Parts: sequence; structure tokens; C-alpha cells
Amino acid sequence: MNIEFYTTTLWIAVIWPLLLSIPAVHKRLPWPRYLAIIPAVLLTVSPIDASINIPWLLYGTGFAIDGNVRWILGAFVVIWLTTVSITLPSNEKSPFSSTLYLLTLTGSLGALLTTDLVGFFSSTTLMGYSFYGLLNQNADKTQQRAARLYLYFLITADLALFEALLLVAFTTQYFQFEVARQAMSEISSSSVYLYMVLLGFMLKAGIWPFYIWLTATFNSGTRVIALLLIASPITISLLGLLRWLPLRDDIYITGLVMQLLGASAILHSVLKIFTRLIFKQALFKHGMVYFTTAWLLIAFTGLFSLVLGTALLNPALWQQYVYLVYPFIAITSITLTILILVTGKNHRKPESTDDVFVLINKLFHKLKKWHQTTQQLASQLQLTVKSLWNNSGSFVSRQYQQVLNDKNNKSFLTSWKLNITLFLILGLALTWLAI
Amino acid sequence: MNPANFYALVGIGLFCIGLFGMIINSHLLRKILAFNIMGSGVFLILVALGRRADNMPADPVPHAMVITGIVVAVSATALALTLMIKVTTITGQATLPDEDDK
Amino acid sequence: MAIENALMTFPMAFPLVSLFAVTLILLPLVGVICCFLMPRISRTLGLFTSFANVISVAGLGWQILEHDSYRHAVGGWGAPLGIELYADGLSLLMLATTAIVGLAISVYSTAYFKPAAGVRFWPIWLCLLTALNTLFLSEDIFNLYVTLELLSLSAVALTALTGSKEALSGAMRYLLASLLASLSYLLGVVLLYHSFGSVDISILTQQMQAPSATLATATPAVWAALGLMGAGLMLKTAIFPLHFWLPPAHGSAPAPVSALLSALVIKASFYILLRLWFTLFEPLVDSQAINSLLGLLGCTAILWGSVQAIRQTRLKLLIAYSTVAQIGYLFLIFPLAPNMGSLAWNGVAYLIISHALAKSAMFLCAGNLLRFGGHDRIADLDRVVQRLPLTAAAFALAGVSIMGIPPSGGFIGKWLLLEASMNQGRWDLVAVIVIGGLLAAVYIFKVIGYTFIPAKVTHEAHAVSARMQWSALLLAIGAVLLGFLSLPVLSLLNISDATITSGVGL
Amino acid sequence: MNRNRLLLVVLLPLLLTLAAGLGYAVLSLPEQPQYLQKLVMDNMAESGVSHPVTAVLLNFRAYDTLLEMMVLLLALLAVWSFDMTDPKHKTAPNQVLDTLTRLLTPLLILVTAYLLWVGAHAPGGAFQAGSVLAASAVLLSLAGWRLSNKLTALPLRIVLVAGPGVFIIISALTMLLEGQLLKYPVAQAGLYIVILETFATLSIGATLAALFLGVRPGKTDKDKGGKHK
Repeated sequence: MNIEFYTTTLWIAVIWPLLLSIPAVHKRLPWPRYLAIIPAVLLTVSPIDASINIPWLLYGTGFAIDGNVRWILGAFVVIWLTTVSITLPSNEKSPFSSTLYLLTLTGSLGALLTTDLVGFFSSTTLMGYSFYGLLNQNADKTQQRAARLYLYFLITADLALFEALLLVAFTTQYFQFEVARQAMSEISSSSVYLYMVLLGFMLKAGIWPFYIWLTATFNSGTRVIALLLIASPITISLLGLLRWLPLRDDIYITGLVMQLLGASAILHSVLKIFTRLIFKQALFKHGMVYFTTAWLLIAFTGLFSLVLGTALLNPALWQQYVYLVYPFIAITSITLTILILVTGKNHRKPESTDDVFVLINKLFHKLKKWHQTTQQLASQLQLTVKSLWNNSGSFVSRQYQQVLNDKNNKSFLTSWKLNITLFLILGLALTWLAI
Repeated sequence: MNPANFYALVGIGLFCIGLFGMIINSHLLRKILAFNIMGSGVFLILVALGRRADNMPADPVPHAMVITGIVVAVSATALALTLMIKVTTITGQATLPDEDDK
Repeated sequence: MAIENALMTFPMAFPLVSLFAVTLILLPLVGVICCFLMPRISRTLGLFTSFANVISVAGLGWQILEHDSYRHAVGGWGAPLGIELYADGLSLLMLATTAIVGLAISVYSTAYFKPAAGVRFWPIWLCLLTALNTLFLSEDIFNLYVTLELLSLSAVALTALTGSKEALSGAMRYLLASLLASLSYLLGVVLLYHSFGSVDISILTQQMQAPSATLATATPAVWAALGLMGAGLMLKTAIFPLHFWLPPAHGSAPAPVSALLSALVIKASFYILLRLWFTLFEPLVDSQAINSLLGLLGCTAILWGSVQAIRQTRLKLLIAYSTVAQIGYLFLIFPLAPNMGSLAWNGVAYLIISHALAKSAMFLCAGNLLRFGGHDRIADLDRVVQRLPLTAAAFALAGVSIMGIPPSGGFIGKWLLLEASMNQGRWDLVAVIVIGGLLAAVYIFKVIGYTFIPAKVTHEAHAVSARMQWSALLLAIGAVLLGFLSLPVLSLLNISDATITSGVGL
Repeated sequence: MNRNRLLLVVLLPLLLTLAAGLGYAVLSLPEQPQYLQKLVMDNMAESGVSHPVTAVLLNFRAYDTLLEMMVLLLALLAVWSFDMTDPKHKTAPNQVLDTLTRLLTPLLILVTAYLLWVGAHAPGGAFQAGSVLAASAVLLSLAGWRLSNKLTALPLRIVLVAGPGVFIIISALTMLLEGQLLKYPVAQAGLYIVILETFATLSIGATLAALFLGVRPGKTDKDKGGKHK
């Protein structure tokens, strides 16, 4: 088959699930979730590398596929097909879930195939927020809390990455991965960019110190959620790290820190798994292995950050072996998929959720208490101020009293007299400044 | 000072008086009247300045503009008055909610 | 070209572009008259007119893209004596936004208004459409005054349509504020006319930029005109501290009317301000101080409006305060444009369009929720995600654009503004834009969060027609899709008449 | 008291500054630019009328006038949309008032016609004539005259939109014939303007009177609009 066919398939693979995500379309089609993956499957099995530029889209984005991406895409297709096959019966349960599901798919495929930073960022945001929506589908209290946790992390991560994107825009006009990385590693102030990228993707991938949303989501959700978690947020974010990170020689401290984080992640998860093995006898009952899978996942991301730390320490070596990372990600995620599939079949939700929630609840109550105290203080202050003003008894005092007594949620700025006076002042100010 | 400038200054006076009235009066009818005074001021300036030189005929373009302006102002006043009556019948007072103090 | 040739075989004494431009003016006028004479079929007439309006704008756009910016001397007299119509990229964008948003709101209104209310709604809405079309096509500051009045009076009449206490006093406040603003603008026109003897923008611009030996440009009258017209237009645009009339009016009007007001009406006065500021008054406003004052107002509006929006407990008021905040972004063009011309221009133009689409979608969603639950208290939204999924999706998508999350139109607009402010080293503006986005996320997620949660008090649910849901959703999807089409849209902006726009790269 | 005093303290200086500034601006205006005035005079021959204000209003800047007629119609639409209820106080037929209106109305109509006619070459024209017509209608309605029910629906509406309607028709016609909006053929310019003014007078008179009454005629079948054509 000719190359045009593949280049067309390349962008259809992204647009097609987006089209299908419209409720009116997918309700009228049989098996929409299978249909949506077909172009991606075609891309995986074809041996040809292809690329296409779409200059009018966003900031002139493009799509491309090569051997490295194909590894990830392969793992991806496998996981998505699995999730489709285990969710099909509940397809009609909620009118929204198909849409969100397909939007998540669109976002992940877009991020996977795109060739520039803006495209990647846009796709991951789409993916992130649709995944948040999926988490909220038919969610009970714990699931909702987990979803909210995810949302906080997501927003913070997006902000960090947005900052990074701004820095790139500030430095160069081009957003292609290679060009941008080159440009960012050449300028002197790239360390901010480096930290922003690291922070953003570590939050998004749940790499070690930021793993709490990961375990929460994993444990409170279903198998499908767990599988999607591996496929979308985690794999894509690891890929993002590979693509965004600038490599320079003089950042070895960051490299060391990353290695340290990776090592602690592995240590922590190994400890966690072992304590479970030792203290919880019912290992193979109630799908206990399923819960340990979350920790395997954390160990895996920890391993990744260990590798990444090495890369930061020795860029030359990294360039030589980077092609190995893609199959590593692909194979690991498929392994984890199989593990979840086998062990999660008859798992039950644990009675008490992860200790993280206890911690957060405590924090929340503390905040609440603090808030109450400050409010009391503020109201006392208000009283004092009020009595002071009352005594002075001037016009200004009454204006301020109105603001303080603001019961109807009406701002003093709605007063007609004040506003027309402001209007007058503004007109005079404009004239004066023009002179 | 030639008459044109005198009339124009009177127009400015009317504009400022109208603005003052619009700010300090809280009764809606007075506000609408103040708006009309402001409008008269503007129209007076527009027409008066059309003949600044004594030896020239008056400029017809401002006259036409004033007619247009007056019709627009009349329409706006009609709308404002009807709206005021409606507000008064429904809320029971002829002021805007933020100005019912005192 | 084939179509053009075919049309040209018909003996017409004028180019095709004139046909479309004049249709844009006359068509809604005919619609008003017909609605007035035949109230029974006013719904059909209104819908037909807004549809035909879209086609005329498309035709005008096609012709302008093929040829260039367009001028039409009304009455055949030409600039100083008669009135000239002028259309370039910016006005085309505004016209297109008006047409598209207007069509969606018309479709929505066919289901929203009961026949008795509809009879009153349609002719006034077509008057509003006339006012917007004529305003965006006008090149004459006195003619702009007349169109502004037509616009404000129809907007006020539409606001008062429900006849409730809040709506009436909101409308009254709006009317008084906008009359005051109009008079202030008119006095500016008077001073300019008596300074230069013309009311045509391009002639005035030429006189301002190339003063003849006998004529000094920066006379006190011109300063005064700048102050009067600037303040008047800002009052109409409702920039912070002059936004006092906006929340009550936008918050209490019927949903489609709120959508029109927020999406289109305030943009019209901003459009005039933009036009005047960067053509006619350009020599005067070169000074940094005046532009930074406007930028400061913009920043304050962003922060104040967002904080107020977060504080609201009623959905429509929340959206109205969000409009106050979004107007602030538009004013960032003043400090940015003089140095970084095209980036800031493009950003603001993009924000205008995407905000029009997203905000109208939001107000239509609010209308749906109001119809559905009988109230718009945010805390009692009661699982609308499950029960009204299309509306919830529309709100979320519109929210994406308002927050400026990629890939949406709002993102592109804010991004361009950010780029412009970074290139100038205005890190304060960068911070305000980013914080504004964050605050927007807070109030949008506040609403979205409650849509998932069951309310304590349940309300009886009423059916919401599919047309109302879909028109909101399509507008929201449009706001998001706009993010994918930046280049074609921005290329439109470059069409302009080089003689009247100066170095700002409009 | 305090409040008002403070307002005065803040406001008066501001207003005085404004007045002083505007006064300064007006006094320092450059010499009156003449060329537009000259242009008007030069083109009077082609305008179809001999009075310059009418020429500007209905020929050179006729587009403004079209929009302004729409503003008037819009005000009526808006006022009617408020759905006012009639105050219900029936005017007692007063003998003196009745006789006076009977005498005045024909006279006012005569004045209307005169003002309309004189507008072509001296001060006067559609708006002045329309206002006088409206005055007579208001007088009639105050004296207790009412429009017959048959006339309150479509006929009244046709009179109300006759002015803008004819304006729009002529705009479309000139567009098709001359290729430019509201560009009259020079030979027939006078005729066009007379047609426009006549219908505009009718509509303006009717609209102003209807605005005065405020209630949509024919809303209930009893007591509406003292309209007079």
C-alpha cells in the first residue's frame, strides 16, 4: 500500500475517535469503541514510517509514527482493546461514559502521534480532563474523592507544563520536539524549564513522591480504570518526559536527585509489598495481588526515574541506548495489564481506604478549624472597626459600614452615585493623560 | 466673545448641570430629566459652533445631526419613562434599589 | 469564480460584494417590519432572517477574501459629504461572530419563548441584529452614535422582557448608564466635527496623522473628545469600575438575551473603542501613561470579576461576573498593542470571538438549567450530569474555553496575549493572565463539581427541549474547535485598508 | 446631610474641572473648517431640494435618517413590549375641550401639510410636521377620542411602519437601479425625497402619539389609542 494511505491514516487515527465521541454519532453505530481503535491498529501493524504536517492546526502541528512510537502504540492498542472487551456490557449504563472514554482515547492517541509541544500539551490536557470525567462516572464517595485528588494533581501539573511551554515560546518560535529540546538545552536559564517539565510529568505519571492519587484511584476504581490509568496518564506522561526533557551536561545534581527518588520508590514499594505478603495472610484471596499491582506500578515508574536520572548524568550514554526505553515501557505496561486482568477479576473494595485519606481528612479538618479561627478574628476586627467608624460618624464611615454589613451580597460598587463619579474621573483622567 | 462661543459655553453648562443632576438625584424621573438637560446641552453646542465666523452662513450638517439626535433622544426618553412607570408599579418606588437609603 | 461569472451575466450595475453588504443592512430591517406587521409568524420570520444573515456574511467574507477590504459610499456621495461603509478583516470577524451566535440564539429562542413572549422578542432582536450589522460596517462616527443608540435601546428592551422586579430595575440601570455613555460619546463627536469638519474615521485619521500647516492636531478639543468618547465607550463596555450595571442586567434577563448581551453587545462598543483608539486617536495615545491606565483597569477587572464570580451563589450572576473578568483581558490590548502590534491584536480578536461563543453557550446552558430545575442556585444543581448530559457537556466545554485550557479558542487568545506580554517583558501582565485563568478554573469547577452531586432539596424536573440543548452544545463545541483553526481565522485579520490603519499591524 | 456635603465637596470640583476643560476646549477650537459646508452648497443642485438641512437629512446623510426612523420604531416596540395597562381614567367629555379640539385639529393638519411642503426650501420638514401631527393626535386622545377598533390592528401598524418601510423599499430600489445604497437618480431626487418625507411624517406622527399613550392599541377591545390619520 502506498505512503499516502498511511499518512491519511495517521491523522484519521486521531480525528476518528473525536468524531465518534459525539453522542449522536456513537449511539447510532454498532461497537463504537472498537471502531474508534481501528485506524490505530492499522498503524501498528503496518511496517512503514510516516509523517504529516498540519500547518493550520494549533501552532502548525504534525503527526508522525516511527519504530519507537510503534512500540508504545502497540502496547496501547492491546490495553485499549482489553478495556473495551471488559466494559462492553456496561456500555449503555451512562450516556456520558462512551463520550468521555473516546475523548480520553483521542487525547492519548493525539499525544502519542503528535510531533510538537503544543499538540502534545493540548492532547494530554484533553486526555486528563476526560479521564477525570471517567473517574466521576457512577462514582461513590471514595471514588469521587480519588477523582478530586487526581484533579488537583492534574491542574498543578498542567500549570507547570504550561509555564514550561511559555518558556519555550519565549526562547524559540518552533515547537517541534527536537528543535525545542535543542533550543532549551542551549540557553542558560533552562533549569527552570527542566524543573517545570520534571514536576509536571512526575505529577501526571504519579512518580514516587507524588504517587498518592495513583494508589487512591487504583484502589477505589474498577479494573477498567486501572487499565486505562496505565495506558493513558502514565504511559503518555513517561513518553512526555522522554520528549520534553532537555539534556545538558551540567545538571548532574538533578540527575542524582532523580536517581535517589527512583531508588526510594522501588524500596518503598518493595517494602509495602513485603509487609502485605507477611502480615496479610489472605494473599491470594480477595484479589490481594491486585492491590499490590499498584505498588508494582509505582516501582515501575520509580525504575523509570532511576533510568532518567542516569540519562541526566550521562547524556551521551543515554543517546546510545534511548531506543531501548520504548520497548521497556511497552512490555512493562502489557505485563501489568495481564496482571491486573488475571488478579482483579474478583477483587473487592477494601473496607478502609488508603491511609492517605485519613491524612487528607485530618488536614482538611485542620484547615477548617484554622478558617473558623480566622473568621472569628476577622469578625472581631470588623466589630472594632465598625465601632470606631460609628464614633467618627462621617460619610466615609457609612460607606465602609455598608461594605462591611454587606448582607445581600451586593457590592458597594453598584452604587450609582459612586459610579458616575468614577466615570467622570475616568474621563478626566483620560483627557489629562492624553495631554 | 462671539455669540457662537457664548451659546456653546451655555451648552457646556447645561451638560454639566445635567450630569450633576444625574448623579445626585435618586428619583428616576429627575434622572431622566437630567439626561434631557444634558442632551439639550450637547445639541446646543453642536448647533452653536456651526456658525463660528460671523460673516459665514450657518453649517447645515450640524442642524441635520441635531434633528437626528433629538429624535433619538425622544425615543430614549419615551422608553425610559415607560420603564420608570413599570418599575414604579412593580417595586413601589421610583428609585433604583441601591438608592433607597433615606 | 464560476458563480461570480454566472451572476455577472445578470445585468447588475454594482459588484457582488455590495449586494452582500447592503443585504446585511436591509435584511434585518425588513425582518423587523415584517415581524411588526405579521406577529403571528414572527418566529418563522426571525429564524429565516438570522439564517439569511449567516449566508450574507458568508458571501461578504467570500468577496472580501477574494478582493480586498471594501468601501461603499452610501448615496453615492463619498466620505466627507455622505456616509461610508467599510468592511475589513476585523469587521468581517465581528460580523461573522454576530451571525453565527445570532443564528444559534435564534434557534434556541424558537423553543425558549412561548408564543406571547416571542411576539415581543423577535422584532426587538432583529433590531439588535440590525444595530450590530450596521455598527460593524460603519466608518462614520456620527452614524456609529445612531447605531449605538439602536443597539442600547434594543438591548434594554430585551433585558426588561421578563417583567420581573430584578429585570426591570436592571434594565433601568442599564438604560441610564448607556444613555449617559451615549451623550458623552456624542459630545466627543461634536468636538471632533467642529475641529476637523468631518465625521469620517479615515478622513479624521488622515488629518490627525498628517496635520497641515494651518491645523494643529493635538488641540484641547481633541483631548476632550478622547476623554469623552473613551469614557463613554468604556461605560458601555463595562470595564471595571464602570461595570456596575452589567451583572444585574445580564443576570436577570431571559437566557437568550443574556447570551446576546454578553456575547455581542458589549463587544460592539469595545470594537468602536478599538477602532478609534488605534486609528484616529493614535497620535494622542502614544504616551505610555494612558495605555497603562487602561491596562491597569483591565488587570483589576480580571481579578475583581473572577473573585466576585467565585463568590456568587446563583449561576447566571456567576456567568455575568465572569463576563466582567473576561472584558478585562480585552483591555490588555492597550498596553500591549503599541509595541507588539500583531500578536496582541490577534490575541484580543481571538478572545473576542471565542468568548462570544463560549459565553453565549454558558448563558444558554444556564437557561436550560433554569428551565429544568426552576432555579439557578449552584448548590442545588442536583446531578444534572446524568439527567441533562448535553447541557452539562456544553457547560464544561464552554468552561474549557473560558479557562483557556488547550485546545480551545480561549487558549489561543490568551496564549497570544501571554506571548505578547512576555516579549515585552511585562511579567506583571503574564502573572495576571495566568492567575485569571486559575481563578476562572475555580469558578467553572465550582459549578461542574455541583453538577455531579445530588442536592439536599430536590426539585421537580421539567423537560428541556432538544433544540435548546443542542444549540448550547454546538456553540460550546464551536468555541473549542476555534482552537484548531487559528491560522485561517487570524489570516482574516490581515485584510485591511493600509491608508487608515497605521503602524499597529491591524 | 454629611453624605450630601461630601458629595458636593468631591463632585463640584470635578464638575467644575470638567466644565472648565470643556469650555477651554471649545474656546480654543481652530477656525471653522469650511470645506464640508462648501461641499453641501456645491452639491445642492443635485440634491433635489433647495434647503440645505433637508438635503443633508434626506439625501447626503439619508442613511442616518433611515436608522433614526428605526430607533423611533424600536422605542415603540419596546414600550409596547412592556405590556402596560391603561390607567383606566376616562376623560370626561368636556364641552370646551371638545370644541377646541374640533376646531384645532383641521388647523393642525393644515400646519402639518405646510411644514412638510415648506421643508423643501426653508426650515421645516418631516420631523417638524410629524411632531405637529402627533400633537393633534395627543390632543384628540386627551379630549376622549378613540380610534375605532377596526383600525387598531393592521391599519394602524401599517401607518406606523409606512415611513421606515418606504425608506427601506427606496433603499433597495436605489441599490438595484444605481448600484449604491440610497443614491437617487439626479432627475428624480426631489420626487424621492417628497415620497420619503410624506410617509415619514405620517409614521412619526403616529409613533409619537402611540409613545405618548404607551398602551398597545387593541390589547383589550375597549379603551385604546387616540389615533388619527
